[in-house]
Amino acid sequence: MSLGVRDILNKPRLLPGTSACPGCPENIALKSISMALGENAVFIVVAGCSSIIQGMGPKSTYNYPVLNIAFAAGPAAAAGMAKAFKMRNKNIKPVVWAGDGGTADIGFASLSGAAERNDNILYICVDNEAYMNTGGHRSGSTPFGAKTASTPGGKKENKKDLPLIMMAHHIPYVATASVGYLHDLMEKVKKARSIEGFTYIQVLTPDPYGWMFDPSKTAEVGKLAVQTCYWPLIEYENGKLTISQESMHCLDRRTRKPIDEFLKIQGRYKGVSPEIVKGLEEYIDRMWERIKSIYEGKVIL
Amino acid sequence: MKMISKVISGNEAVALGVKLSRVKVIAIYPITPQTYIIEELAAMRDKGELDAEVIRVESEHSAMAAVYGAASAGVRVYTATASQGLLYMHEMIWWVAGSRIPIVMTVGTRAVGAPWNIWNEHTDFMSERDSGWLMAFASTPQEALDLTIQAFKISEDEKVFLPMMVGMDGFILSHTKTRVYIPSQEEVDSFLPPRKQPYVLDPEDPVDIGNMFQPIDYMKFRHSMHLAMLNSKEVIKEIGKEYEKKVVPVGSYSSLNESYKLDDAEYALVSMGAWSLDAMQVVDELRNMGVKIGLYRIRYVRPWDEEDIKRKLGDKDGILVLDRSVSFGRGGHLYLELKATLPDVNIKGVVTGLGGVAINKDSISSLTKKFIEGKTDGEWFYPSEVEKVELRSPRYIK
Amino acid sequence: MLEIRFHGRGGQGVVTAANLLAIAADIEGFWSSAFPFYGAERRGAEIEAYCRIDSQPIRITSPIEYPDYVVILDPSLLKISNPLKGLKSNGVVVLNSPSEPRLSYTTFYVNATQIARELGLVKSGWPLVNVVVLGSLLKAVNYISLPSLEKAIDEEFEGKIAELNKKAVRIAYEKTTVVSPIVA
Amino acid sequence: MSLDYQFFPVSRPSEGGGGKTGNWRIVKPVVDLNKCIGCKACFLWCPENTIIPTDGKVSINYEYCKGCGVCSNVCPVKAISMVSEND
Repeated sequence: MSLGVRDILNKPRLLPGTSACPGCPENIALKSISMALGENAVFIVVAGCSSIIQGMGPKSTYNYPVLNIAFAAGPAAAAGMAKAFKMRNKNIKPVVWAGDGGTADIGFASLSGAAERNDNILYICVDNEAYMNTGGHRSGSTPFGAKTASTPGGKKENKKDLPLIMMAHHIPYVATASVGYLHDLMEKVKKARSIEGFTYIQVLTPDPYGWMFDPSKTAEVGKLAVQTCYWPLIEYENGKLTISQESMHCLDRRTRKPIDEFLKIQGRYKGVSPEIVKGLEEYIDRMWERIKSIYEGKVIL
Repeated sequence: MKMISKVISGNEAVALGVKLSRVKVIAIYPITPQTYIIEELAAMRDKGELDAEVIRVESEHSAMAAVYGAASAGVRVYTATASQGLLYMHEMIWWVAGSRIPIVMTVGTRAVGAPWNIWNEHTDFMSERDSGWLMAFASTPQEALDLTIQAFKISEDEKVFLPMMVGMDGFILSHTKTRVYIPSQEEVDSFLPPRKQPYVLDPEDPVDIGNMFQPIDYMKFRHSMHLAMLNSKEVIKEIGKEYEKKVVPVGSYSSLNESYKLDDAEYALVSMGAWSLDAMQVVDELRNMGVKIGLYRIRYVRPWDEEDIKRKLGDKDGILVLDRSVSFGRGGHLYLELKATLPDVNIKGVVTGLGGVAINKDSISSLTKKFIEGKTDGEWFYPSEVEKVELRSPRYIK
Repeated sequence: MLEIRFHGRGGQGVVTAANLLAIAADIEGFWSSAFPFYGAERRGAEIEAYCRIDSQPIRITSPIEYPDYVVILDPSLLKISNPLKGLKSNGVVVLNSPSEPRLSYTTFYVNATQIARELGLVKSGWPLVNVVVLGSLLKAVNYISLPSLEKAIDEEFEGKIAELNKKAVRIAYEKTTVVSPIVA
Repeated sequence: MSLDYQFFPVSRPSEGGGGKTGNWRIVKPVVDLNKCIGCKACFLWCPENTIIPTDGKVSINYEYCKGCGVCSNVCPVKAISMVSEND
């Protein structure tokens, strides 16, 4: 695959000089997504790192119309906004920008409500697998065994399967992406934007400070998550699941990279016990069994 | 021109007011006793009488978020709630006020649990008085309609740019059907200009609403809200006068609050909401008995018309404040406000009518007489027949 | 001021009856107000609703404790509670009853259940007696005419239901019997 | 009535909302233009949008570059080296 920017050549609408930590994966995601979206977008940013990343008023480094909003309110605000633009005959699909805490936990009712109503929204969940803005506390999207500020002994429960939950809402489009694979992410954003109704993309955004790795490795960790099949790249469109090229090898256990390669680079899994590694491997196996069943049409959602 | 009148409830009157105000996005979520405002609006929408989008949200928090999102995109919006719903919205209510986006909401007032209670009181409404919303309270279905239409114009005034809620006693007003004069669309259009707001989300001219600011800026924003609230008093009066002239000339909106037979009064009753009508009746009856008494009806909790209260009530020998809400251990909210406004006047407060306890004219009359005789020392009042009832509540037993 | 209190069961249309009377009174040029006492009750439970009629705007908002008229949609309520509570000594009862009642008040009665059934005014298995009984009430209250009530019915209902109710009201008006108070 | 008291919590898109973030840097990326093949991977992955495609290759906006080193790692030909600011 060429590393050229191909046909996605909109100017990035993230302005330099943000308040993000160096190597921030959310910034990488926002920048690429803005290149895919182009000009005609409005962002609703729920509480999280991105509330701060924009910078200090009266300046904002997000070169979009932005509505900042309380933690649990993003999808509902976007729903209202979508209707308002419709009443004003403007073809704008509001974009909700939320972290995994805002998606899996506190904002879940609002997310589910807007999805069930199939409001015309593009929902982006930037999943760094914890409440990073407060100092890295476990969320419903934190994986098994990960050490966080509120689970210093490692999380005891598995990561919530948000993409599957969203598929069960029968919305027209669900996809996952990773900041390790930006072309894939941009293609998915372009597609989601063109579809009428509720579209959901969950982007894995490995956080150097919460996951404890060298910030220069952000893209690599994003790639390793996919290569070890910890994070699947999939699309679910009109009831049909497809697996992105980067994840096809995960269908067969034997072609998966060992999970250890993903874990050893992160401080949150430092000194991890073999039981936890085994637990994560089982989690990955079960996840891919599910994905495979849906992919092969054995399970219809 | 002959005005059209109909016998309708407070809820129906409000729904008509919303429709006449050309609202474009409405978020609806059911909670007694406001539910049939939103049912009416949904029905109007489905019949094609209302050119608006109706969003059936999954919670009150989302209801306020949805109208906030829509309003920030530049259209007139509306929602309604009560009780637990208002409390669930609380976070968004503050968020909206801080962002200075005009929004109008109705609160069909109702008690707050636990225990469950669906009946009228004002505690839910009064619990939002520090949020930065303008807060008016109706005493009749007519006033609920009038204030709803005025609320859009007031909140969208450039001197104000704050959201506004209109309270209405749950059941007592929301469900009471009585004659209401309904303005024509032309009359309302001549009064209410197209939507105005300080900024709109638009890709052609991007703004970022509500990102982080330095402490000094934040404090300036808060100060600005404070001044806008103070300046809204003049705006409310001007708009009230214009409303009387152009829309429904049956109410009196040239002042924030209503004064009844206060000029030569030695004593005054202070109240808010539907029971103020009963209190007026009491004033008439006591005047017939030679007691010089009047009524001051609070219509606006925010802004608080300090100057008018000082002018109208500052010289009274005694003031009795009736409250349908309480700050535990301190007393009724209106009483506390009055006391802060007139520290040197003899003011007593009575908390009563909570959780739907019916307070009739006779109760208000006996309370007032006791007060004038100097027997009331600030208290909780139970109607006479209730005192005889053995409370069925369990008591704490060691 | 005339104060009328309605008693019935949840699902019988007690609230609508009070509303219709208020609308009819308004059409006659009076001021009126109508409201229910809402409990957490459901279908079958006792419900009260109130209607006040006056020649000037009404300033009383509390439930009616000492009514001039009591309208009872379901005669069984007389046995299980006290709908006549507070009724003024010269007050009047309007009752849906299949047989002649024996009450210590002047009573206007009609078999509204039968009228509703015969006309097919039935909803979810229950005869809709609320509007029917208003026909009897009009016989007792002189201030409001049948045409005004019919107009009110047209405002509240549409099509066949409106026609049936208007028919029912006329039948009830004609069939209503007055019974003098039983002196104890 | 003067409207001078009205202040609103609204911002405009602008560089440097987080300050002059170039000051955060302890190492800085230096591009070897002889090695650079113009693939734009560094531009794509730069979290700060401080790498700008220029004349078929790239240049760096040092005013805001935080020196995270992501660009150096994603470069397929290792044309970007991270150099200490103290050197």
